Amino acid sequence: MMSIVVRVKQKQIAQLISKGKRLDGRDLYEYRDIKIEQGIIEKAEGSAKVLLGKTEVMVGVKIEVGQPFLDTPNDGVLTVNAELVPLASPTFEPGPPDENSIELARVVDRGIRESKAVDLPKLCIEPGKKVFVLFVDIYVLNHDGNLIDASALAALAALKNTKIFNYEVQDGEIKIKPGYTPLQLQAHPIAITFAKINDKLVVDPWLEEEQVMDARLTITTDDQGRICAVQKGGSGFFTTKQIMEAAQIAVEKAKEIRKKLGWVT
Amino acid sequence: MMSIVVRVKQKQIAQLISKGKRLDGRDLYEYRDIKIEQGIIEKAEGSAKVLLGKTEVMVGVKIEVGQPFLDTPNDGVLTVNAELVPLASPTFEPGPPDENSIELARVVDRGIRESKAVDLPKLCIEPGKKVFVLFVDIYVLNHDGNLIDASALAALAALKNTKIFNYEVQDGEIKIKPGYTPLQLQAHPIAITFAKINDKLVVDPWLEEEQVMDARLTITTDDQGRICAVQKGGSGFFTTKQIMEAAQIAVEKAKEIRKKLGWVT
Amino acid sequence: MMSIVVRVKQKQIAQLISKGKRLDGRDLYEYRDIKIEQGIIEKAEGSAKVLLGKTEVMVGVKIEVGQPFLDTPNDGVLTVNAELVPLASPTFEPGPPDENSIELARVVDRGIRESKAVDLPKLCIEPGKKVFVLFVDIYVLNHDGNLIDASALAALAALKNTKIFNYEVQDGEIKIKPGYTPLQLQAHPIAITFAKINDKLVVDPWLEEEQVMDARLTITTDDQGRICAVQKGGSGFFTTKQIMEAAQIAVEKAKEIRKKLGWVT
Amino acid sequence: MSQKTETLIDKNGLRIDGRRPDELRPIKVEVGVLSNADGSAYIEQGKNKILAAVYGPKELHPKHLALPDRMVLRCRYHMAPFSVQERKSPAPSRREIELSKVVREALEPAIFMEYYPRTAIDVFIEVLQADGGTRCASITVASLALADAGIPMRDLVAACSAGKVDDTIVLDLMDTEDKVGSADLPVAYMPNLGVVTLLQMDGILTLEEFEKAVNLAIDGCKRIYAMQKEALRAKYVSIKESEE
Amino acid sequence: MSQKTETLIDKNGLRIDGRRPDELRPIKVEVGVLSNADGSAYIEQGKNKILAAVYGPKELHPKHLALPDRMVLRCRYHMAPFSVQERKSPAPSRREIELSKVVREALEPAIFMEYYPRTAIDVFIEVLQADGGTRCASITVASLALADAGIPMRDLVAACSAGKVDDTIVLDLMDTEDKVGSADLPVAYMPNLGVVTLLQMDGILTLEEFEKAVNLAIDGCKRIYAMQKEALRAKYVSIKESEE
Amino acid sequence: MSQKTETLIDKNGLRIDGRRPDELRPIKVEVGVLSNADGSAYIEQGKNKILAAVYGPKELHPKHLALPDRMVLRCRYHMAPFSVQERKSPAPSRREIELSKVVREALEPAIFMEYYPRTAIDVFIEVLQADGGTRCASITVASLALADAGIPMRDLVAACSAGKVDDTIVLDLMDTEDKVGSADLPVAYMPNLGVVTLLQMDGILTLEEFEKAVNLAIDGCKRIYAMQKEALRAKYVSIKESEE
Repeated sequence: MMSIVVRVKQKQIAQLISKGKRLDGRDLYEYRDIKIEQGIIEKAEGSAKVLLGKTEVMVGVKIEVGQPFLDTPNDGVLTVNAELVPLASPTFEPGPPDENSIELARVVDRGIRESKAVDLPKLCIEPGKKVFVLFVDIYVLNHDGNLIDASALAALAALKNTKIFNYEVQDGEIKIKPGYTPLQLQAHPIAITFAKINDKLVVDPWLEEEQVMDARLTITTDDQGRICAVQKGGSGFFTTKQIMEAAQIAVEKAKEIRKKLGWVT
Repeated sequence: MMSIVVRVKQKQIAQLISKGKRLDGRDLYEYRDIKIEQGIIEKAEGSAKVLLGKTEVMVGVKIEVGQPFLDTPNDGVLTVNAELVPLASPTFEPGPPDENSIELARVVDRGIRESKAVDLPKLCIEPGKKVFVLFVDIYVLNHDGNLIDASALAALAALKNTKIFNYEVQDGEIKIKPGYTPLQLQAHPIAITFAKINDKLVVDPWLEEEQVMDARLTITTDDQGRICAVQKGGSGFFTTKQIMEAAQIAVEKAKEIRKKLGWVT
Repeated sequence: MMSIVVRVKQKQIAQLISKGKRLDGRDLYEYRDIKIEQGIIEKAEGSAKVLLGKTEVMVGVKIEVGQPFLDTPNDGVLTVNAELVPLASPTFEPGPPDENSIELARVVDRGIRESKAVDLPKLCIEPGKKVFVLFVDIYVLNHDGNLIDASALAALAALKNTKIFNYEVQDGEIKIKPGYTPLQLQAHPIAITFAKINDKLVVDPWLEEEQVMDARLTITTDDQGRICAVQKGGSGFFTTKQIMEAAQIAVEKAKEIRKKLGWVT
Repeated sequence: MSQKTETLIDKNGLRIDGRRPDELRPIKVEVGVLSNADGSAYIEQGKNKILAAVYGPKELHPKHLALPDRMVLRCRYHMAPFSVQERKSPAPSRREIELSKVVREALEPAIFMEYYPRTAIDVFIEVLQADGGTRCASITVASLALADAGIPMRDLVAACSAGKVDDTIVLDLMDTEDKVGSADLPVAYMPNLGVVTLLQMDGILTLEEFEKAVNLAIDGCKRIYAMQKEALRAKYVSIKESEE
Repeated sequence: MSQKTETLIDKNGLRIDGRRPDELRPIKVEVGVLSNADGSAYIEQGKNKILAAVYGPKELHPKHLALPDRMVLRCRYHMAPFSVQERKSPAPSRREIELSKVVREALEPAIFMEYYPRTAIDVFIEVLQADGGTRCASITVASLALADAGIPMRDLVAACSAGKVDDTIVLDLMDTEDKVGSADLPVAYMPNLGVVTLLQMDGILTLEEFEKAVNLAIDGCKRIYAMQKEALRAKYVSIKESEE
Repeated sequence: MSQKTETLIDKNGLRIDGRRPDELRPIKVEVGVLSNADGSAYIEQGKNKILAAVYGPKELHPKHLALPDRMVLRCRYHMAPFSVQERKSPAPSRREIELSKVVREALEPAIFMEYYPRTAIDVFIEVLQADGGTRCASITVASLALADAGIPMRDLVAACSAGKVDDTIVLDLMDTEDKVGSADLPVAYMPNLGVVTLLQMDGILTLEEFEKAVNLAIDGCKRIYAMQKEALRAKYVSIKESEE
């Protein structure tokens, strides 16, 4: 439902955008500041906190030994989970994951999985029996818009920060050896999200823009500029032209971000 | 709660029934048309769809290898589950099974189990360790009354259509061999449901009759005309005379249905 | 929320207490009558029913063979669970355990665990693999106040009544031998609960007192008069002086109860 | 109902607990046993130990569930975790959900539902120990709790099962007979009105055996009905006495 | 999307089920198949078998969820336990919850949501058998069920996936192509308005391949749209005939 | 509390992290750290890292839960899956449910509950990393978030645990001391009023040790109280500065 306040703001935001401007002063294709801190949760195997403007997302990576899936006996297991904890926004409720947190987790998961950022076969300990299970837990701490891009960045930063204890297998038992080995990432999938407002596209929508947008489009690309995940959201639509335009911008923006963060393979 | 419309209809239905007639033109002990299609879900080990008038029920049988129950180490496992999916009726809600779907599944289960229609010891692979687990999933697609009888027929038809892959056990491992073996049924339990309306019994009540009935009585009999399951439902009662009358009619009606369907052992 | 009736009663109870009297005639530090019946559930390995005034609590102990926790491979497992079943009070709702039943179970659990009443290492069958699991199920049948003390007494009485089948381990399999061995308790932790009403402490509050109390304090002590568990409840507070006073009274009262029940180690 | 060939009836025609085929287990009923409930009762039937409590009539939340012309009867049949051989999880099982429904439908015909429109009555049944035939004993005891709560009723509902063990039709099956026997048929009955309010059966019975079992169960119900009335009278008398 | 090196396209350029790269699977659609729903439809696309039903517009409970200026569209995508190779638990999986959301958001742009303020429409989708591309087939069939229910719509929504198998961009992936192929891109489209209402992708595609796949998928949508209209016409004609 | 005979106090009387028995861990508190919440605060105490947010006073749904004469305080203590050694499932554990209750009851005496009848205040606590004593740190930080939200309070609540390790009464137990030590006693305190609002204990303490531990914990609370006030002052000053 749109309140009158929102309608007024929508008009204002739309008018600005039609002039190529935004309420917070950014250009249409400009990201908010990105700040990344890694290794802040010492008890996790990997962790990172991302600030995208005022949007704040923390990701912790925990590693356990478990069983592989039946259809991929030689691969480790990657599990992405997201919690929209209620301190992050008055619109988040305590309780089991809703469709928004599930979509968030699955979109981040697809980017990592399809780009093969994590070398899952390397996480196999004993084929069909024992593998490493990576739990990537996304924890949204403050919601000021564009949770997908912030979460994807935080998940990647946490995985880059992840280390696995050294071990050897003796008679089917895992023996832990001294030291750790960093998890080497094979790709840096970057999600770029567009909001369509008054038939114009902007990147990295913040909360006020999300409240008035017609639809959302996220395009994740890998280091070679190939698309590895796409997700349309919201109750509006896109033209083919808008989609192709967004895809091209996504490739460029992702390259920019990768460069700025020094994430190059 | 009975709305005024329902009260008027109740009066009309009751008056007709006291003259031996029904709103849809049937005799008191007459079933609606039964149409059965088998094998429609190719990915299931067995399947069938039953149309009982406009009531439509689909059943799929899936087979997995699992563990036997502790107290029956030499028997396969039979599991009957029912879902009243919300597309079938405006009165069905999405969510976990409620008392109606649980009762439906348990009544169908009892008919199959007590008549020993499925030879459970034959589904044992390794006593105490590995057995076949049969999942019989009842899926109600359109609710126009008498779900029990339609579901019991659909479950039986799906089981008659079920085939198990050939296998041999080598060193405790199951090795699949080419070909399939049909699941042979040992009995054809047929559920016959009565509605009591204005102190008269009718068989196979349709939706309008169910809305005004006082109570429901289901009697399931096997090929030898023996009773193998009974369930009274609804907030009314029956006299002993009505019960015995129903039991006799149930035996006859079940015989008729078995004959019409060609289901004879 | 306090209704007007409750406010009036609160005033009355408070006035009495300031004169050292209580609505049901007891002294401030006087318990209601304690009646204990043991062994009433023949199918449980141990059982007891406690009447504390009109408060009625039943506890059943069931024993199963299971796995130890990873961090205590040589200890049996003790599990305390409480159900506030809705027949016990108009304020109890059916459904999964709420914060009140969880707090109740955990406070009783802590008393037993910290006093080492049950010798957990003795319940180990095979270190790291098989241990006895004790399920202590608290079942509140009538709620007339002070559920914690009544439940702690009932749990202890049921454990004192518990017997474990004799067994020997042959090739990793448990073989049951004839006869039973009683579970020997090593301590008798007694919970003493105080209500603070109008800045005065009373022990063993009954329902009317609980409805008007400011806060609750439970102090559990062992046979040597040492404190082994404390729990403050309710939305009020205590002074340090009140806490120390309560601790001393708790030690005395527990000694009295242990003596009255003949529970001495 | 499995059909292991154990002998459940000995050469003297007696059952494993020494009863004759048409004999009830020892039954003890008591009314008004809980102080908080509006009505309550307790039953021991063999080793079954069951408590029932009634709360109501009372307001219904959420209100849109209330009925304008009658009350809503709600019923929960629940087993204590320690009531059976293997510990039962506290979450309601499918069996408990079905039994809650059939027990409610067995009690409903006895109640003048139209007396208190827009209200609800809750019947809570707690099986503290189970020994076969708990649904019948639950109906028997819940019916007393309803009467104790002063709910206007057409009649008490008494319930009892009959069944078949070793080719013999027997009354009031205990746990082993229920599990090893070849048929179990629980019946609830209102003796004054002569009508059956619960009827279930699993097992295998010929039409003739079925009729015999129904009649034997009803006979059991009538005997239990006498005990129900006696229990109510006992409470009524004790109240009168304490009033004098 | 794994990348096992199986051959999904043979030397004649045909796919494992004999189709050309730009060929749809056989599709059968039928409208008005359920008697209780306000609107309903059924689709078979390859081995996919999917039913959709629409209930509404109707009142919303609890009322504080109703919107003062538009209706609420609710959507449940659900799979039968027997619809897939390994039995699926009846509880909704994370995948089903995500698909319920994206399917709803694909249908919403087609509906005049402001026509019935304060009401709700329920779309229930049941996948009876799944064979790849169920979300697209679900949108296609749900859109027909909405039309059958008389919900005012801007256009029908048709949906179809394209993807990449063995370096070839192909249309309407079936199960094996979806699992073994290297990209899957489902699209929903309103042909009259020329806009995309669902777009997802997983796999790896260059920008050029992506554009080609989007266009191929839209081409598939247009062909499916023709079948949707034909199915509505068939029902309309049969109603008119039965009225005459 | 197990009683393994490890040495937690060395020959110099220092603890495993080098602290004296009556020494707090390093504590860092910050107020107003989240932009969406009405009030928020962050604490680091040893390796504990905990965020608290307050929303409210606000309307309560469903309305029949509202109180006519006071507000309702709701509190959720929750741990991130990555906050502990073994990954924690996101579903609330029994421990989290109990702690949510005792933390709420520790905060409630500080709040003028009657100021906003019919409303609710939500306190959300997220433990990002746990290192022993999280319930005390949670109360400390939640109390600051309440003050930051402008909720009228009698006093700040400060919390700290004392306990016994190696026969010594020590202040502010960290994880290992909590697990291996022989008693843990968390206390919450309102220094201005001199009253205890949370008191729990598990382990074994004589009466004398108990008194000593209570007093040591209260002493810790007072020192933490000073840091709380300083953190509020820091925020107040920084606001004033930015306003000038």
